Amino acid sequence: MAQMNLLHAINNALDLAMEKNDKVLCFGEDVGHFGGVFRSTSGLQDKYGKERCFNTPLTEQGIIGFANGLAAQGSVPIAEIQFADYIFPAFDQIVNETAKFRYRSGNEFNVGSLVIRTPYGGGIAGGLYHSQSPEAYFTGTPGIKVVVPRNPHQAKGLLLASINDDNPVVFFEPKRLYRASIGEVPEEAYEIELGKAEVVSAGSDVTLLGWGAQMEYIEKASDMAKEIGISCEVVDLRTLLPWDVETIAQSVTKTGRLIISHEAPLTGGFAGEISATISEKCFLHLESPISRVCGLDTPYPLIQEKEYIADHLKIFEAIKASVNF
Amino acid sequence: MAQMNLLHAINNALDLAMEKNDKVLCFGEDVGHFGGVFRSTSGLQDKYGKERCFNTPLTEQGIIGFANGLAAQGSVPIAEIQFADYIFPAFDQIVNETAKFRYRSGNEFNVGSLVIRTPYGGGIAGGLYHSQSPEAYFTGTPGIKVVVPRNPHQAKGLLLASINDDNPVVFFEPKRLYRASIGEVPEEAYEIELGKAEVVSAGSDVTLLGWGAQMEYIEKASDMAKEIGISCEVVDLRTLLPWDVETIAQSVTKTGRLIISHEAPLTGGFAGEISATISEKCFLHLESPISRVCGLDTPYPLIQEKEYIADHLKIFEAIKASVNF
Amino acid sequence: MNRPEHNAGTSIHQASFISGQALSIPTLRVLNDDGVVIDGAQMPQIDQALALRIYDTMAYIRVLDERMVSAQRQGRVSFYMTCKGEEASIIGSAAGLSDDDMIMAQYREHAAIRYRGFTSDNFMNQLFSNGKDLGKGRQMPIHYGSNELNYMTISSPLATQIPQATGYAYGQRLQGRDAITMCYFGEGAASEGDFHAGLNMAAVLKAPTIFYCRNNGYAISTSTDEQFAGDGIAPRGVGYGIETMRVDGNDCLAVLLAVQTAREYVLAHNKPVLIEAMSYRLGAHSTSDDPSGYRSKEEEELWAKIDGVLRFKAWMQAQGWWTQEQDDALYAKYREEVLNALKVAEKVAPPTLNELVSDVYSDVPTHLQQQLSELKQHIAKYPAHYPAAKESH
Amino acid sequence: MNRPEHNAGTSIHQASFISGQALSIPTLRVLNDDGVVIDGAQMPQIDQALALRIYDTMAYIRVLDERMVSAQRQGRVSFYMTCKGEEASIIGSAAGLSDDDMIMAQYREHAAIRYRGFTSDNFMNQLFSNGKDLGKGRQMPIHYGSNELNYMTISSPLATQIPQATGYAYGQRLQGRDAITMCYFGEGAASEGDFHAGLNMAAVLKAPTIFYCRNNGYAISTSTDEQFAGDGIAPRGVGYGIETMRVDGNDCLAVLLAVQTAREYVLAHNKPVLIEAMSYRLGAHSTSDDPSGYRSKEEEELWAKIDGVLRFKAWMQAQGWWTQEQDDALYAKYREEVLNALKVAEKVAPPTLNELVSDVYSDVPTHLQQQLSELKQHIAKYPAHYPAAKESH
Ligand SMILES: Cc1ncc(C[n+]2csc(CCOP(=O)(O)OP(=O)(O)O)c2C)c(N)n1
Ligand SMILES: Cc1ncc(C[n+]2csc(CCOP(=O)(O)OP(=O)(O)O)c2C)c(N)n1
Ligand SMILES: [Mg+2]
Ligand SMILES: [Mg+2]
Repeated sequence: MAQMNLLHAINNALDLAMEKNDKVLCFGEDVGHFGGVFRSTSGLQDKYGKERCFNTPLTEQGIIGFANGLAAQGSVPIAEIQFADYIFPAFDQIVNETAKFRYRSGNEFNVGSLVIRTPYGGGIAGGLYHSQSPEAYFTGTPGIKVVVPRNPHQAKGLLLASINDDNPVVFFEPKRLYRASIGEVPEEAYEIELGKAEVVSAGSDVTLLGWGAQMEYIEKASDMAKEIGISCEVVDLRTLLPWDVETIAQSVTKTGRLIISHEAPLTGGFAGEISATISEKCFLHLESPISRVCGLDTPYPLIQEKEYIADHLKIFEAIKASVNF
Repeated sequence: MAQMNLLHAINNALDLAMEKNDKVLCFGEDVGHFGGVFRSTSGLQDKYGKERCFNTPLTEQGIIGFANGLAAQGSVPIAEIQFADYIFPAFDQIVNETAKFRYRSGNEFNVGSLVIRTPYGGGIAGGLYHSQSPEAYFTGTPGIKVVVPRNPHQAKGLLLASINDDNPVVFFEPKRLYRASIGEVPEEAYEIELGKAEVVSAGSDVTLLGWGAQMEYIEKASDMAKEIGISCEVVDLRTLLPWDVETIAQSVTKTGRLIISHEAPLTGGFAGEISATISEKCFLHLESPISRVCGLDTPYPLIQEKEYIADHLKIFEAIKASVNF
Repeated sequence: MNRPEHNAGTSIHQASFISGQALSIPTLRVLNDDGVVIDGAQMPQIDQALALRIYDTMAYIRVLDERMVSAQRQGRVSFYMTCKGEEASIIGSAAGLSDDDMIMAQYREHAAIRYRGFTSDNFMNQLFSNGKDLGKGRQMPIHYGSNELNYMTISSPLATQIPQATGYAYGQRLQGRDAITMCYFGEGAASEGDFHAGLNMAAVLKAPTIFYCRNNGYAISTSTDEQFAGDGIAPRGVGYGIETMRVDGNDCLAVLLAVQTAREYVLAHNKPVLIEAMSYRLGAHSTSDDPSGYRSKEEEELWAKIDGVLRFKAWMQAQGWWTQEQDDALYAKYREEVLNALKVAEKVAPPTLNELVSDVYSDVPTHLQQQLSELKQHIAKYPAHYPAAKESH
Repeated sequence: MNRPEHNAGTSIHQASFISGQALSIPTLRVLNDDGVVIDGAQMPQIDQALALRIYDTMAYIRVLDERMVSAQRQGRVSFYMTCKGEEASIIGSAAGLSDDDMIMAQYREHAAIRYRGFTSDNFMNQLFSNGKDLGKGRQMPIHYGSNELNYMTISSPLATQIPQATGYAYGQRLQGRDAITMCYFGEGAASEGDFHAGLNMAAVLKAPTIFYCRNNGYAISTSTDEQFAGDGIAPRGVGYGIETMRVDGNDCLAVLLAVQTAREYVLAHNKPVLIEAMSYRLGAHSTSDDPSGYRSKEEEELWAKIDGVLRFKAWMQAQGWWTQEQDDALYAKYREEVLNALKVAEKVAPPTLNELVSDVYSDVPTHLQQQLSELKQHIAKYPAHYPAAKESH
């Protein structure tokens, strides 16, 4: 075990993957010598050479197109998009190509080895172009997996599982936690199974569900609720596509209440999908409406970020409302 | 009044808009002399000249970037994307630029005059790249409006309203109905208000909600239900963003049941958002779980299209299940 | 003067433009319009066997295209696209490759997969989306692909294969393969952002790729003067620092020579090459299109006269490698073969319903298993309505 | 021979490449490295008043950049970017325009909006995201914009403004405006697909745009040799059939001459021009960056020696238009002005909470009104936690 922050954990996972398999390549804007603007690929070019860890020209559609080709060829590309806000020029390559490569060819070809890493989310005074949480643009796309870790231990295990998984994965990294989240992480390689939610702490009155950086607020709200005698079951979804309906349905069947919280705007966010599905599955068990505590339906603001964020206080209020419905 | 099919109605709306305001421009791939691959801009170049109705080079990101610039400048661009399946190269220009133009500049600049027209949907043996219904990729994007008409009369009125609206609109045209849907359409200009759902036929047992080409299946299922004594309230959402929560909530409050049907895959589709919202608003009125009758969570198939489609029989079965819950 | 490097170079002191037409790139030709080798022209590496394989493919594709256009008119297939007019360009270029090279094409290059050995059954199974289609009946007709033949399955969204080809080639180089990637695309597709990304990345990252642009005058109804204002696509190669050639796409020998030369260069230097082949789409864009709305018969006839198949055949005959009798026999043989394959393929059962949810992921995840089983239950209630119900018994 | 047009042109009969380095585009220079006019060099249209306006802007921006980098280090603003090293390029080019021309910039061109009259208060209000910011405090520092000054609000996603500039200019032309669009971007941004789309469309659709590429050697840590393999960005213009110029970006007179010449051409011919200005980002990419990790002090010093502000100042002094005393006074004046404005702006109240939901649409739709009112109720419960609660009384 070692103390690592989330960046170290990512860097460590990449290092282990590159060490083990020389078909693993890391690339993207400023990823090479510089080690990425957040330094998550730091040291990898020195260790594995310029051919395996390198800067690309500044073109996200090119980066993912290139990565798709590499994956189809049999390499194991790990492509970085510098900010999730800048993933959209690559949207066609992801949604029309990555996601449909295997299906359209009848499995003559696939890009299952591909991983796309990208830092997402707010809380860093980044305004509307350095704060977005675009996961719901991807969760409506059959053929890819979508993964979001909440801390260093999860990040390493989920990233290694994503690299080894035989399906393309979009891996969102909570950049607010890159240095802020620190924890014990095994030094050797290990995997955390994709497609499984984790019950972070058991409870009986209400289920709180989220992913990524949002888990911090959720846990804080759960603590506040505990103080006033409300027992929350906290669940981290971890893999958003395909997602673990069963674990969530089980939890809600037990608690009778569900609150989902994400950073992205409410309308069209992934909480809607979860709410709709769980309503269907748990209709007779629900004691209050499933509630969503999310960003407002606006672009991500700058100066009013504190007000905008779906923070612990908003979640706490939703918990009380749900229990007192 | 005149008999028009959906294509004629679109063409007629464009004609009237170009006649009235010489700042209105129509462009896109093959839109000029040829009149578009579906012929919706037929005759417009002859009438208004090559500067106002023209072919662009083959680049969707360019078309929408160009259109954003024109709109910011004060022109009224109506950009065509040849198939909705090919809108993704323009995704960054739409999601990061069109949608955020006014907000980010504090209204120093805006692209409110922009309309993006694009044929969407299946039922034409088009396979995974000529059949997609990508509306839910847009409904999670504050700053744009999303509109889908179901027939010629609606198409003309909604398109003219979209052109005159001071916000950018993504206008999805149900290509399966281009020639198949025929109806009486006023010859003069008229508008149908954006943001309002329409109760197509009143009923008491269950609310059926959809948009675009899917309304045909919904109405057919409603007829089948009537024959076995179930009274359906059929509602066409028409504008998906921002959407008319009130009308739907009112209807569901009355009927106690809601079935939403769309062509796009279930997971991450817009039905999830509607279900989540209506569950919250109508929790105590719901007599059965809100059900979603949608495409399967796969790319759009070719040879198994009939099986894949959320057709009237599947909706009919859902109606029975809902009423008999 | 110790001027920093990227501010060095020659200076001028009067404002003047480099003209947008500054680079005019000549066209490589070996055969004249009548199929006679031009005096002093360099010959590609070609012997009788190779020439016969090329010509055989030409004849086959002509037959296939003709036959399938009729089949479409008869309503037997939903859609078709021919490569009429571009056979010499496509087959000549495919013949310049090694079978290990990956081909990533746009859609109008079925002559190249045929050259590699795609059979009539392979073609027909795809065109009829039946249960034997390698692509499992999931894409519209003409979206061929074969792992065995190193021919990447066609994808409808234009130009996406261009940066992918760069990536594929980069992987080949890193793994020390003695193979390159051949990337075909139209002059229309070259307007997409993916073109720019793919070529620039290939130049910078040293990917052994041949970018082969089929400039056939049109993108559906859009003519080249509405597509670009420069001297075609070739000068863009220079913009990326890529070695570039333009070739008469209706001159099969010139095309073969260009690609052989390019392949050698690409392998030796681990650098990309751009080739622009000047040709003409003699047929409609697809069976959904009618070109009489946007171009003249005269223009079509002008191009028909310098057709690449005719010129190559004339050369073959002049070599004494081919006779009209052989020609007639070959066409007759292929007409029969294609028609027979068509009749067989029409009757092959479609893919099973299970294929509706397979290959979305490497395994079928729980939610798709569930959706499939619900679908099967639903179909069982309304068997008359769903084709799949008929197939299953 | 009656060969169809796009298969015409000169022929060759031996396979040979057009080299990727075939076009080497010279650099326009008027001033030598010491700021002396090169013998026989063409002069831009410039009089003392214009020269003073240019130099005034240079001095202002140097002061602003210096001051704000310190302010960022002190934690007074969250982020900043300088244009150090590129002042001559940016101001010289802005000075070649008319005030009616639209400027669509990337982010490092605040000297251009200053040249147009952006005040210290305007700058500071944006940098401090306060209630007087024209952009209503919604974007990170340095994302300036002003409708009145025809300066399009900066957008972080790179290169998106390039096809937008084409559209803007097309609209100007159709409406018969005597104005063009100036589009700035970095050599890094020129790798984006939007660059390709924007330039090609401008050439085909005849949009009166000047595309001005600031080639400053780096895109964050990525040097130009990892960005492209050709001779910079200029040869790409030729690929699109666009008239092209390369200019020494550290030579303000050459830049001014290039843009004046280009503007005249663009307006007269309704066609775009591409200009590549060779310069160097003397500072860090932004206050979040430390360039010592990816480049040498020596390289920086080489460029500092041929700094465009020094050269322009030397020329002004030689003209007898400027003295060191005036210089000292000007810098002192601006230091005071900027510092005062900073202190004022720091204390201006932030935008009201209502601005959180305005400008998403032209009106605030029902659902956003509701979200806002719920938010206000929530904030009322926890006033200590939310800055907006403090502002409201
Ligand atoms: C991204 C995208 N946009 C639009 C289309 C529709 N489309 C199919 S083929 C075509 C024209 C392609 O022209 P070109 O690249 O010159 O190839 P050619 O048909 O001439 O061989 C268009 C616009 C598409 N398939 N993909
Ligand atoms: C689409 C997109 N991708 C990535 C970024 C992150 N980013 C901001 S500036 C920059 C480098 C730009 O370099 P260049 O265009 O040369 O401009 P310079 O900073 O040198 O002025 C990058 C990668 C972005 N803002 N937008
Ligand atoms: Mg073409
Ligand atoms: Mg730069």
